[in-house]
Amino acid sequence: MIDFAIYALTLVAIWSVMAISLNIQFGMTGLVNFGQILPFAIGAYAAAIGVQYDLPWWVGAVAGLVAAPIAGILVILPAGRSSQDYWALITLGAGEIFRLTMLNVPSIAGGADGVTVSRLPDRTLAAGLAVALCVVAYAVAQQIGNGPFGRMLRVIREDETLAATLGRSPMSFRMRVTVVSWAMAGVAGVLYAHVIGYVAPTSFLVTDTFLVWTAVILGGPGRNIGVVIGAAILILMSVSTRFLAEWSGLPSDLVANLRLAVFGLILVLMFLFRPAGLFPETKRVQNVDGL
Amino acid sequence: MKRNLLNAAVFAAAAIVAQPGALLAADTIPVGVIANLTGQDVNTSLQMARGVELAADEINAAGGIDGKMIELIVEDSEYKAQEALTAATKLYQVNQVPAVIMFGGSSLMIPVGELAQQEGKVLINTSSSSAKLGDYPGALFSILPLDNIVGKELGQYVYDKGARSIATIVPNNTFGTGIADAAGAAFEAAGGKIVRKVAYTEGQPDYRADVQAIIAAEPDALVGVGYGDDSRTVFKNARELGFDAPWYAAYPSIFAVENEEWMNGKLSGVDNGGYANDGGAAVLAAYKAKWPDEDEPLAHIYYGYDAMMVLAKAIEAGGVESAEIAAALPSVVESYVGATGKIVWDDRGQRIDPPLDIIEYKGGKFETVGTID
Amino acid sequence: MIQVFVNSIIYASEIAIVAVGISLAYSILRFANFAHIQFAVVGGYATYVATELGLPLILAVPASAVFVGGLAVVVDILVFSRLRHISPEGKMIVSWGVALLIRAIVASIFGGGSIIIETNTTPIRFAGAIFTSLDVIVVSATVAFMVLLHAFLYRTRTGSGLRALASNYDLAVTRGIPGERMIRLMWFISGAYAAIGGSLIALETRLQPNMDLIILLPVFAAVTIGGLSNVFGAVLGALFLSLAQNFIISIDFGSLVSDQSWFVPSQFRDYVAVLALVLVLLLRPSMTKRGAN
Amino acid sequence: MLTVSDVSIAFGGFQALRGVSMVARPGSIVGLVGPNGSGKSTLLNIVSGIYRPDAGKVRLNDKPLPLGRIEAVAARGIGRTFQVPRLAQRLTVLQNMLVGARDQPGERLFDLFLRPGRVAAMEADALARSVAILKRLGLVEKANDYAGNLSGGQQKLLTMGVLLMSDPQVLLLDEPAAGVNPVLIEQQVEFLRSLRDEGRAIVLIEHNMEMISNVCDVVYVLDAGAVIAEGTPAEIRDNAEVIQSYLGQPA
Repeated sequence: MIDFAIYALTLVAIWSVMAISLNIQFGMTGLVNFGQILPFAIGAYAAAIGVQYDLPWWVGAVAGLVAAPIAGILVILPAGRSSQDYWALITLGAGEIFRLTMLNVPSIAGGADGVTVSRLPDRTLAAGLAVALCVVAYAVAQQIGNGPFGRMLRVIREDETLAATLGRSPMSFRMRVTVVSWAMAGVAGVLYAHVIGYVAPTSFLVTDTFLVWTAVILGGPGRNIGVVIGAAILILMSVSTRFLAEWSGLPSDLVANLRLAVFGLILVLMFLFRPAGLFPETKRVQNVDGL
Repeated sequence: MKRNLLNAAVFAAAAIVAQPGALLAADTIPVGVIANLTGQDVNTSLQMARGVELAADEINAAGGIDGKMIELIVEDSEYKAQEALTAATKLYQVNQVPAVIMFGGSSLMIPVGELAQQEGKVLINTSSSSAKLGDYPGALFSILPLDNIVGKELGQYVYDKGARSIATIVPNNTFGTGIADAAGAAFEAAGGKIVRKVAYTEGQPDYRADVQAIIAAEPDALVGVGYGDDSRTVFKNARELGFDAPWYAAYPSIFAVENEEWMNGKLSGVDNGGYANDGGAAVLAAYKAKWPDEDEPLAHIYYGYDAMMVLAKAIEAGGVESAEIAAALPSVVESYVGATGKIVWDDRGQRIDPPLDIIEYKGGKFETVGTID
Repeated sequence: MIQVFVNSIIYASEIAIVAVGISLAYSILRFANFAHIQFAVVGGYATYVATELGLPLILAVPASAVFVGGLAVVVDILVFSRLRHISPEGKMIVSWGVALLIRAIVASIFGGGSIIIETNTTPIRFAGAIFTSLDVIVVSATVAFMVLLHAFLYRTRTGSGLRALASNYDLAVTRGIPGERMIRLMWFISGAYAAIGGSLIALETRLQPNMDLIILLPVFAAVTIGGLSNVFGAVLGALFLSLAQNFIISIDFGSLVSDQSWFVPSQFRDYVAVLALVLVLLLRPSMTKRGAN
Repeated sequence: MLTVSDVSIAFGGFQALRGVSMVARPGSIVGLVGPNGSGKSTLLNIVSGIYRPDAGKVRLNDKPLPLGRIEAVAARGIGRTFQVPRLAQRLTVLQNMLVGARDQPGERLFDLFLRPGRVAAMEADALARSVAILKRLGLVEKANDYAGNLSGGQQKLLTMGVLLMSDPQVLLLDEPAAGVNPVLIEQQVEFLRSLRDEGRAIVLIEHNMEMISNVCDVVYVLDAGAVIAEGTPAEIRDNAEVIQSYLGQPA
């Protein structure tokens, strides 16, 4: 049981990093990225391709860390000035282009079959690394969110023309946010590849992006701890439905479908009744007495 | 549809009546099954799981193994590596199963095989034919044989049947392209010509353009392999577009035939022998008794059945611990003749030299019309 | 070459009829509705159920259209009508939630496996092209429904009311057009057309709960090429996309450079759809600039 | 000195401005008046960089402004407010003020992570300036309220406060008094005068003629995209034609 718990913790930590990275983009900046699985997939494939060429693991890791934000810049440079619903479809398309390439060009990384990646031998080590990454991502997101940088991100989220009339380039902030958050997701992807030990296109579907979105909407856009809790709830719900299926005797395919239904319901109900999430963004109160 | 709803209702009722927690009593032997119950290729996967179920029923009806009943725990992989690992971790660590029988492509089988090896557990593969599966000796055993022999025999067979030009159509994965390459090479070596090669990505809504291209190339025959929903869709497109050249296949029995009448007498090929033997016939009979309203089953029930059977025999001979099972498996397999014929393993637990039969689709089912030595 | 055109017209017909519903909703409510694709899938399943109950296709498809039209209205009442004020991207996320919910319900009822609706078709060879009698029905049905929609939008008072709402919602409402009632009507039409399109696709291909993920990108690409809020632009978009997709896989690139023939594998059609979607969105400065002030 | 010379712009077929010229000197307040649709806001939008004109130039201290690039124009020291106040509604009053400060090291990732000392020092300084300005505006009690919760008039005051944080040479104010209660208008007028006395140039769009007469040094009258009159408030008031045609409208 404890081994399973450790494994579940690993998944929670990795998907929390994804939720944090989306939170910096959407929760703080208002960037509607429907292709957040792209940097994750790039990180995972960087790790996988590194292993294919017998390179040490850290080469793949560095490649993932570098390639993911570069991809982010490539996507945002032409599309950064689009309105947010356009940007949503563009990022969705970008993620699919990458996945289709990996699926249809087997010479890169095995096509539909995918490729093996050296698997972290020790479950506890994997969990430790994932939690460590999550802590780092959280610290970075907190530092960004609580400082003047995050303050300006929120201005851009509320009204980008206002930010521009104050002499700030919204594009520059969006670019920097994209670099930081895609790097985060890229590293999460590298770690994911080494935890799962295998990389294949079926792990990077549009639906996986929306898992992250559900976590952010559930937890509270703009609140780092909120989205981590959101991710934890979803992943734990996901793994625990296996026990529910066994305990209730319901066929596991039915339970799997009901779980998806719950995810859909969460998105809808949160928007209808609690749009700020379970843990809404807090008001930052500063003491002005004596000034 | 009705079945699914009904199942759900019955299960829900049973869940209320039954005592939860009593599922894993001490006098049972838990065995894990991982299949993709959601996601792609669901039908095929369910067939494999049913094969396992039939074997477990048979064993339990005969009094179990040393008086202990087999208790199957079925988990969904969603056809995703992460979920397959979650399922396997749960089965091995929480349910403490010594062995798991699994359906899935190499993207799922290999990570779970790696996990099984690290944990000292047993995994029996019923569906993946990647050469890499041999990298986990003592942990991963395959009931499904490797491809190249079948492909080679198929190429020769097609030439012998009189075809001089062929088109190939296979799914774009190692299994599909492996067969196409082996069959194509043998066919060309015999003096034939390949006029069009198609390797399609699985899960497309239709293969109309591919089939049209094949028709336009006017081959004497079509050579391919396929399974599940995709094969059914290819047949549908071919039928609707009026393609009527003969169809030669590796493992024709794993195809999901779309229209019995149209397919009648048109499809033949090289397959693992055995389904036509007594063991296979008995499994088929048991299947029809248990699921009388269903269509003809796919060959995957035989692989699922054999996987459960050899596992049970290994438990009987060795013991319920994973290491005991792994040690006993190679020797029990030697004397086992199952629904898929005689099983021969190389020293890594991978199936080789499967019995090869020539089978034809006639009157709604496959008939064995010859064997290959 | 004729074959390429024939295939393009068939595929465009399947996509277009789904795409017009998205354009219709976008033109009035200004958001891209992911759930619309799921309406098409539900339509396919509803037609399947109706045929299983013994209805002939000529009745099964309209029954499915009415059912899904009603479903779209119910979804609007329960969800979208309460969220009229939120941002377009917020509505997009919600519509994904709705799509996920509907997909899970469909999969729970019908199982994850695929279903093929039995049809009697005969192959037709015409001027070197091969197609089926079903294809003829699909294309004719699409043309008929497009003509019907055009007549409704441009020849009836209700239709011109809808168009007025699309061009300037607030102005139309102040001139006495009942906005909310018309939106309900729009949802019904949009859902019904999705169901017809989904049924045609199901007849031509197969039914599976995750069919939405397969048709999502081509449909959105067609809508985007057509200009998002332009209903009949979506039809042209579907035709354009379909032609591009079918040409790319029909050209023997191999023979251009060597004597080996080599074709782009048919799955690369998906690329054409995604690339078209992305490029069109990037290259529409006039539309992307909106909201600057 | 802000110099607008011969600026024209059309939207579609509509000629919004035709050859408009205007000068705003440091330490002076320029009023822009005219009926709705006469091009006042369009002129402000051009000067603040939102639109690039089809013809004509805008210079600040004899150097051309990078028109069409809002942030670059703003960085040159041109600040503006909008008819509908633009604020980050879900940030507090104080945070909106802090956002106005220029060149914050805390907005650079490098400094944010590696030079926390510099960031903190700048923050402390900006905080002190914010509080001082909020006191001048009478908004200090609201410092920790959400900006979205202020009244319309208070929001207009706050937008001016935010502008001041960036210490602009030129302020472009779009109807600062519209919808504001008389007590706050009085406060605004005082405030505008003090800003002028600090040597800033102010361009003001206003329908409230009393306020125009009170604070403006020069008034331009626009109609149908062209300047039809300019002069001191007194000269404009005496121009019967202007009164007849345009200023008779309800303010």
